Amino acid sequence: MKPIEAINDFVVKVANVNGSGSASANQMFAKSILRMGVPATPRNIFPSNIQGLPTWYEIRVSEAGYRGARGGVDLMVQMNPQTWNQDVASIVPGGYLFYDNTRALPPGRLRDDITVIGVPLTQITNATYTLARERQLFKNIIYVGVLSALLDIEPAVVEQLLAEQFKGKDKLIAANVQAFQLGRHYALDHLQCPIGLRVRRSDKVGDAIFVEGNAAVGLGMVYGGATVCAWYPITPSTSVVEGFTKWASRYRVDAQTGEKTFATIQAEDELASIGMVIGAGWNGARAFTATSGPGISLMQEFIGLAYFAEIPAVLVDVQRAGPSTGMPTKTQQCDVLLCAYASHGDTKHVLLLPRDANECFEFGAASLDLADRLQTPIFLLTDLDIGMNERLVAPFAWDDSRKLDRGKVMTAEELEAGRDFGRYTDVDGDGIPYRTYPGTHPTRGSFFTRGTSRDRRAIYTEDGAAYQDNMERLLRKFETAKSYVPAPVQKNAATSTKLGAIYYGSTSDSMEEAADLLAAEGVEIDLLRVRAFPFNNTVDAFIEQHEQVFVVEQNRDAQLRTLLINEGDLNPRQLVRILHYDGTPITARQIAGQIRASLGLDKAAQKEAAE
Amino acid sequence: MKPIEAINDFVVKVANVNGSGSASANQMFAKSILRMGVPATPRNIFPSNIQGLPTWYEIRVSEAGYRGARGGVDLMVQMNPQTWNQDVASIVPGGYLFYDNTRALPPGRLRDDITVIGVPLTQITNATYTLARERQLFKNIIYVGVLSALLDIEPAVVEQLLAEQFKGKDKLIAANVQAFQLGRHYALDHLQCPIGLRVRRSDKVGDAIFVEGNAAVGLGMVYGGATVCAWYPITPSTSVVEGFTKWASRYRVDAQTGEKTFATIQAEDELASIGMVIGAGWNGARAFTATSGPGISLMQEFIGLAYFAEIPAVLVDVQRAGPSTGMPTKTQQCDVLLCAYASHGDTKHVLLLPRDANECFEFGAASLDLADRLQTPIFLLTDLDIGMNERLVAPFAWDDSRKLDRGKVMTAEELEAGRDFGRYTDVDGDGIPYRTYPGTHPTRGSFFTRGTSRDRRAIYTEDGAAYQDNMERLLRKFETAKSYVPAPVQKNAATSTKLGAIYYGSTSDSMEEAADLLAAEGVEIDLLRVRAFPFNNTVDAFIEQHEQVFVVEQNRDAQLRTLLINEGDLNPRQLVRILHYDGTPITARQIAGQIRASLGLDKAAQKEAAE
Amino acid sequence: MTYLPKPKLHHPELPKNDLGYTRRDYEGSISTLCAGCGHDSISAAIIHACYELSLPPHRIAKLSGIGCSSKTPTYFLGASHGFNSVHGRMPSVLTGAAAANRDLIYLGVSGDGDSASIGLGQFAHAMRRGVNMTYIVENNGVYGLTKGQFSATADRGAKNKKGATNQDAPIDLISMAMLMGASFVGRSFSGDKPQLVPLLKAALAHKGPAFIDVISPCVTFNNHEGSTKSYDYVREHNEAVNFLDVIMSRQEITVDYAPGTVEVVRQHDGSLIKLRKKADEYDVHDKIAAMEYVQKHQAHGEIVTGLLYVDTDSQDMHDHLGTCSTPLNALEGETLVPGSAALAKLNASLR
Amino acid sequence: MTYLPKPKLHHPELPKNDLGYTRRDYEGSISTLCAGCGHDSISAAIIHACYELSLPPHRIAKLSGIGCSSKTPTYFLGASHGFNSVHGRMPSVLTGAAAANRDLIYLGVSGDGDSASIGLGQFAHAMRRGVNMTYIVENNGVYGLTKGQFSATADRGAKNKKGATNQDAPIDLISMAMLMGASFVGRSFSGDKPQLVPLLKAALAHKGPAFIDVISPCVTFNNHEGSTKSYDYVREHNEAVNFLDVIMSRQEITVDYAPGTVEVVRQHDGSLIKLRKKADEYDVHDKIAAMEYVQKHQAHGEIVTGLLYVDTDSQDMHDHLGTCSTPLNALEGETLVPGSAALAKLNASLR
Ligand SMILES: Cc1ncc(C[n+]2csc(CCOP(=O)(O)OP(=O)(O)O)c2C)c(N)n1
Ligand SMILES: Cc1ncc(C[n+]2csc(CCOP(=O)(O)OP(=O)(O)O)c2C)c(N)n1
Ligand code: SF4
Ligand code: SF4
Ligand SMILES: [Mg+2]
Ligand SMILES: [Mg+2]
Repeated sequence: MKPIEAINDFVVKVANVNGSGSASANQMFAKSILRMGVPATPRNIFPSNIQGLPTWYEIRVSEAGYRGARGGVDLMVQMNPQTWNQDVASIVPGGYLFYDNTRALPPGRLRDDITVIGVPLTQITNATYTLARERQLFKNIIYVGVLSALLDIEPAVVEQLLAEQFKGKDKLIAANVQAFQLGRHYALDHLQCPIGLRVRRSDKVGDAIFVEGNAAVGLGMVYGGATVCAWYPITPSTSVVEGFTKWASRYRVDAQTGEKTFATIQAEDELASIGMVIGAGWNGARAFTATSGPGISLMQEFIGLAYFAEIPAVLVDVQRAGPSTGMPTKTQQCDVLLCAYASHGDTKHVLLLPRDANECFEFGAASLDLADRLQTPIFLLTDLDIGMNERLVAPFAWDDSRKLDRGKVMTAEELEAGRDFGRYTDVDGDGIPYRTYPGTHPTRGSFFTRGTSRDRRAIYTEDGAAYQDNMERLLRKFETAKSYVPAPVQKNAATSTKLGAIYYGSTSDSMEEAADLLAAEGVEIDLLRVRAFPFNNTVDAFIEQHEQVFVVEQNRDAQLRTLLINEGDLNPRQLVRILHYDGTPITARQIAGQIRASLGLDKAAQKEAAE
Repeated sequence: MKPIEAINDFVVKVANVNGSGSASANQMFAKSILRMGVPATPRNIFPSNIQGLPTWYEIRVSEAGYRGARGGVDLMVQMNPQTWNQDVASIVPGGYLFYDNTRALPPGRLRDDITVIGVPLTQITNATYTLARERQLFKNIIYVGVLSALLDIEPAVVEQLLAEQFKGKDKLIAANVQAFQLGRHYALDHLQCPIGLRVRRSDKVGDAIFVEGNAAVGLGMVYGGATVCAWYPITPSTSVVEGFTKWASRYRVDAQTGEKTFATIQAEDELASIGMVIGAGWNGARAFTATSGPGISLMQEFIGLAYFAEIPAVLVDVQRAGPSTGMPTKTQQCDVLLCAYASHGDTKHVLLLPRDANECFEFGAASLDLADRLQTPIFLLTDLDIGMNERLVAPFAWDDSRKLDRGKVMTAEELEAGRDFGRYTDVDGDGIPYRTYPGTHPTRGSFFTRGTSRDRRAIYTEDGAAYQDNMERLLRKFETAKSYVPAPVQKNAATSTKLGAIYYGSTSDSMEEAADLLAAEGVEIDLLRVRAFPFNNTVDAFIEQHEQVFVVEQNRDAQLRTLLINEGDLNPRQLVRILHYDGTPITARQIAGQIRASLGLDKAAQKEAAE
Repeated sequence: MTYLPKPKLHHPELPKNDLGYTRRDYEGSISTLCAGCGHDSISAAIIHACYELSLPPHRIAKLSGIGCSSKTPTYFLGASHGFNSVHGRMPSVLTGAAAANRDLIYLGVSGDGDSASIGLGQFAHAMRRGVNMTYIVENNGVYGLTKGQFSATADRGAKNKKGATNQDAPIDLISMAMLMGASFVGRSFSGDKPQLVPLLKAALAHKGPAFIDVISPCVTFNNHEGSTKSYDYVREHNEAVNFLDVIMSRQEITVDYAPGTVEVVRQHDGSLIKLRKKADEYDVHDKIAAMEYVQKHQAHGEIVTGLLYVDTDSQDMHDHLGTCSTPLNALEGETLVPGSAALAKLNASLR
Repeated sequence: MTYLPKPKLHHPELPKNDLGYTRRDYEGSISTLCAGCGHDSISAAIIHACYELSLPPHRIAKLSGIGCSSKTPTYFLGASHGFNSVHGRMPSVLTGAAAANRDLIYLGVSGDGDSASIGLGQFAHAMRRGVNMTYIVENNGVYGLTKGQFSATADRGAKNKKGATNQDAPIDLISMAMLMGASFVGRSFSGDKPQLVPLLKAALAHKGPAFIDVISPCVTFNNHEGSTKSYDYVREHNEAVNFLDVIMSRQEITVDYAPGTVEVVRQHDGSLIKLRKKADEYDVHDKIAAMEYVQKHQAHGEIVTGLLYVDTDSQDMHDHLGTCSTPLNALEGETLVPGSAALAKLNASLR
């Protein structure tokens, strides 16, 4: 088997032990590729555990800019004996295995269709360092040194990264550079460098930034003017709040007094965190919470209250694999239906569906405007794949002329001037009534907020007609929402086609790559990326224009497809389910395989689709 | 306007004040009609309040046996000045108003197209009784006396009912009979009796029983072998548990020792009550809870656990008008979607949809078998209209040869004999695995239950293939459920037709009456009453056989229709929404009106439909 | 409930408080509770207290859960914004509201079912967090609105109307509040206006979480023999610890109380509470002793009332959070949005 | 965590208990917690206690919530059924399980986040209800599994790894358990096996809700300066109230303890607990005094450990409910279903 030769287009995967300090070494490795101008997309694969279990870091290097998971490993960096067998098996034929050969491996466990590169990492480390902690940390830097030699990464780039990371701590910089060079020189001296896989300086990164989706959501909330964040820790959403608090602490603390213009409150559970958000929203602050599936389940009753009493609230749901506790560290798009129709009784909610960290920032800020404008809960649905992985995305942008949209709020001046106020009166015909903040005016504009039915002036009533009038207005408001939420993005195929695909969120990268794959085979597909629910009317039009539309998503029950059919009264037979839900991110190959299979194009593809 | 003349076919409505003791008088009035062999269907209309607000008791007398609400009032018994205007307005032209004329009414408030019957009730009462409590209670019996004269109800029947009610308390019997006769004689002496509306002895009641749906559910749970009931009070479900506890206290307490074979535990909230049910189900007891919408919302996280960990549990949801606290004392069918897909992640749940108290009993008992058989949560979805109103239904029946179906439970003997046990292994191909009760065998059959993913032998794993394998088996199990749940009931029109109607639960009476109304106009409709979700395959067949199928339900968003389309991949355009959701029970006239409107048959109908 | 609404006209001779408001300006819409319900007396006491403190009604936010008790905010302070949220979760809603605007006065109204059963966790955590509020539980030992089931404060051995006996250990909300960190804790009885009104005034003037447990008999489901929350039972077992009154600091005149038995407590805003101790050794600043006192008397079937514990140095949630003095809901985009220049720098750091 | 599984073979010379089981028979699968985690020590103590009490492993049901602590039931008693439920809701699941089968021994395992934050209400209500169980909180003051946020038991002023300071009042679960009606309340430290094992044995033998708070340092997120739950801090501030041991009544031999300072407590099942009082006036039967003692020491920064309160006369939930002696889950249709004759009568009454 001939070893693979590839420049700027391969997959490296590092197998580590959780809690061994490999995370920052791996991040630096990925960043060194980016600094050479070559797009690289890392993914953390980690267990629901703190220390001692297997964890992986996978980097897809792709000059073409594909960011979706690819499948298969070209170079396996095997640092964890626990997972030896499965790791070795995952290498594609012709690939490479780099492992620590300090201790001899049991015989007969190596494949002969791969190139095996042994480095006595432990031995090198232990010969140089004596403190246990130093040994653990520097071993990681040493293998980065080896990798730089194997893959032809410029050492100056890595050294610069180290200098940035330990800025101000010169001793640490020197020590790390030393460890890096130790590994690098061992490789240059003892191994054939570089191997067939190489990083070559390019200019494909441009002004892109490298950032996690969760951090971007947190930043979006800062820019969107959130002042109250109430939350309860849950994987994979915790870093949304950490991000918010970090950026807010940077930008929103008075340098003199130390006073903060934000409050992050760790609640006792998710019922309390959404309750706080609703209380703050009712009282005129912009507030949000971040959680994952179990939290959304616990918030159901409160979500219904916010819908019916019309209180702005933003809920970030970083989805993970359900049902129940499921696989807390694996990714899925499985809360779509629950969020869209959350709570008992007739309800419909607005969902925002960002594709990456850039949209996480944008939609994060927008969600607060939408919540105030529509006076209703807004769900920002991301997932673990977007949220907890650093990804190369377009830089964040902000228009300084942009104003916070506080929606329809009647002021003390307006009330004083005698403007009529009826809390649930649809004065503008768009279903959105006016509200007042508590404490606005001594004698006018006060009202009682409740989850029970009431009339247009917020007076309690059990009258059926008043109830129905209100429920119909809420439908009208949902219709209005269509014109406020981010519109879908359409990308037509090169030639006219009767095939379409609808997709959203973290599926986007792989879907778009799959379209390229299929186009190369002559299968042209028009693409429509939906970015919000309720759907813009163009979605129905898109579907009507195509004979067959693939709806691609990462859950078992085709949840977005259900929404499409139900809200658009569409014929389900026109909408083909393309699903993947085993907790790993969907790949372009899987999508293309399932589409081929559905079109009857490829027998082999059917096997792949079932993978 | 000629006064209405009608025998055994009219609507009487009594307007009272909440907490004034009218409930039992009204019930006796309704029962007296039944005892004359004439079907009568009462409905309580009550506020979310304990004392002092308006309440109504409406009785539809219908020799034809129609049990749905009719709309309009033929005889208004006005006992509450608070609601005078709206009550007078609700009388149909030619109808009757009976009121307490002790105090003069303001002039100009009476209609001239109705017959007004004044009786100085307060004066009569106060002249006879001096204690405040006596005055309050007997006034109610006195108006029943008046009604008996006005409607030609046999006095012996009422006296017999009084004798039964106060059995053993002879003094009370005499006092009540006296009050009854006081009213009756006043009417006979001073008024023209009977009026145009009359009750005439008939034989249409047969062996039917008169009972509330909630009590019937409670009884069903006793017969189904429930041993643990954990609950939290909420209107309109509270009487389910009261019923269970009452019947269990009658049938399940050892006469000698006083020991109980059941436990009713009032939990601190709904999260705890479903938790207890799940704990008990896990431990091999048959357990249920009863709640309403807000409780279902709070139970979401736990429902997902029971689905994924496969633990039997029964949840009775007596639906009320949502969203949020909504209208707690009004009826709707608005939790269908939330229950069917409850909890985050991909889930599907079994729903049972009884039409009346008889099925409440039957499905109640069946739900416990199904939960054990399918090892999953079972939702028994009733509503306030079924649950909190006494209704004439077929008598309860029980086959003594019937055994409790405990499902697939591996015993100590089987384990001892070496039978292989893998908690999540699909040995029979129906998706249903075997389970063991905790404590079964010293060394075999123990396993760890969790909401996280695991393999077929219940060992924790984050492996995607094992996860997917399990999720697919759950789908298989849901498919299996179709053959266990109650099948739909089809009733074809007299002649072949391209029109069909699908309906369920408390809508059934009105739908079937509407079909009669329409048939009389030449519009023939085939009827399919669904009784469970997942739907039997005959449902899809029924829809395919018809060009247009009306889906009739009492919610805003056509929730059952969503389930039909989503699960059957049906064309939505074939399924026409017939909805009613203002909190009052749907009427035959409303359904017929909407169907006519949808068929373009009747301009006037469109107005009625929009009512 | 009174069916006929009271005339809306203000009597010209009604006395006015410092703000020029009459008592009527602190009323709400007509109560729909049962005639004689203890909760209505509490509403009256709240009206009284707010009037006497000259609080601007619209600067009070009144929040509640679900229950008969939780309905009462509709029946007082009609010019205030009110929020009847969901069952047992008022504390979190109030916490969020308080975070959003530190300048309003927060009044949380709850029932024993609402706070001791479904809401126990939220109740406890709001106390821990130091939310600046007055939290009142209208405690009748039953679920009034759902017709008379036992709540978690019902005493063991209490019988309900249907004759069932409560078997679970009762929750003493007073001890619980102290344990959780409330900085003002008192108890009273709905029928004891002379005690309740000053207690409410002191609580409203207190900075930090002020908790008041008000025994409030349910005339419909719990005012019968065997109930330890009935009027008669409470009257017999009520042992008032102290009397108190609030003097807003701007008045600076203390009421003429019998001397010798009076202790003066200085509140955060400088206002003073004067206490008349029942027992000489009672010290309202000693939490551990207070808990012991309450529980010892409880063990003897006695309900201790009065101001039981106060910490005049307590910090509130905003102190803990370090939030700015401007209410968060009043901050504008200029203050809140870092702008494009900051973003450009930030982008640069992410490359 | 230890990566290599221990050999499954039983050493032939391992000592056996009365049932013929060795210690290995009480073990579970290999722990995946961090090396040195206090929770693993607690698992070892549970194994030890169950072995010494000669409990049949399969007659124990072990239930937990979510968290590092809640994962531990996988690591002991492999022959028992276990249930890792949802976060904070183990108490209700255990209550239902206990209702279904009164004959098993129930062990509830939880963390401080699980029981004091999200689960506070369920924790409290399970105690009130008198559920017959041993409820252990593995208390580290942090959320281990979600990486080090403060839990509700973290002390005010504690600093976490990132340098943030906890501002909320801490929840003392011991006082809370006593207040809520637990009939056996103790506290220990994960590293103190001589104290913990007997305490566990006594709790397992106790009828009614037995609660044990075990301070259990999180080596990863909370064993650093400033944390009041770290090993060092606890060792310094640990004031053991008493020592105790359980003697199952069928043994009837008391261990040879130093006399004079020993108090013997008779448990429901006749088993005896011997107590060595630290302070002469300490009375394990006086709940109010116990609470005061715990809180007073706490106010001085001392953590009182040992058996702190026990009520040997307590009734459990089944006594309250009046359920039959046969476990409910063992009743057959013949017992449970009233049959058609009864139904015919009932129908007749409904006409
Ligand atoms: C989630 C939820 N569960 C149950 C209910 C039904 N419910 C309404 S009020 C109430 C109890 C109220 O008791 P309490 O707080 O003591 O108030 P009271 O009526 O006694 O003043 C209950 C159980 C509800 N509204 N919401
Ligand atoms: C509903 C829900 N919210 C949040 C989480 C995330 N979560 C898992 S464990 C945990 C905290 C555990 O803390 P603790 O009980 O103290 O256990 P420890 O890990 O410290 O032993 C949290 C918040 C969850 N699993 N479920
Ligand atoms: S039921 Fe009880 S608590 Fe409710 S309003 Fe009536 S008296 Fe008050
Ligand atoms: S994170 Fe802390 S609590 Fe969790 S296993 Fe590690 S040491 Fe134990
Ligand atoms: Mg109450
Ligand atoms: Mg912890």
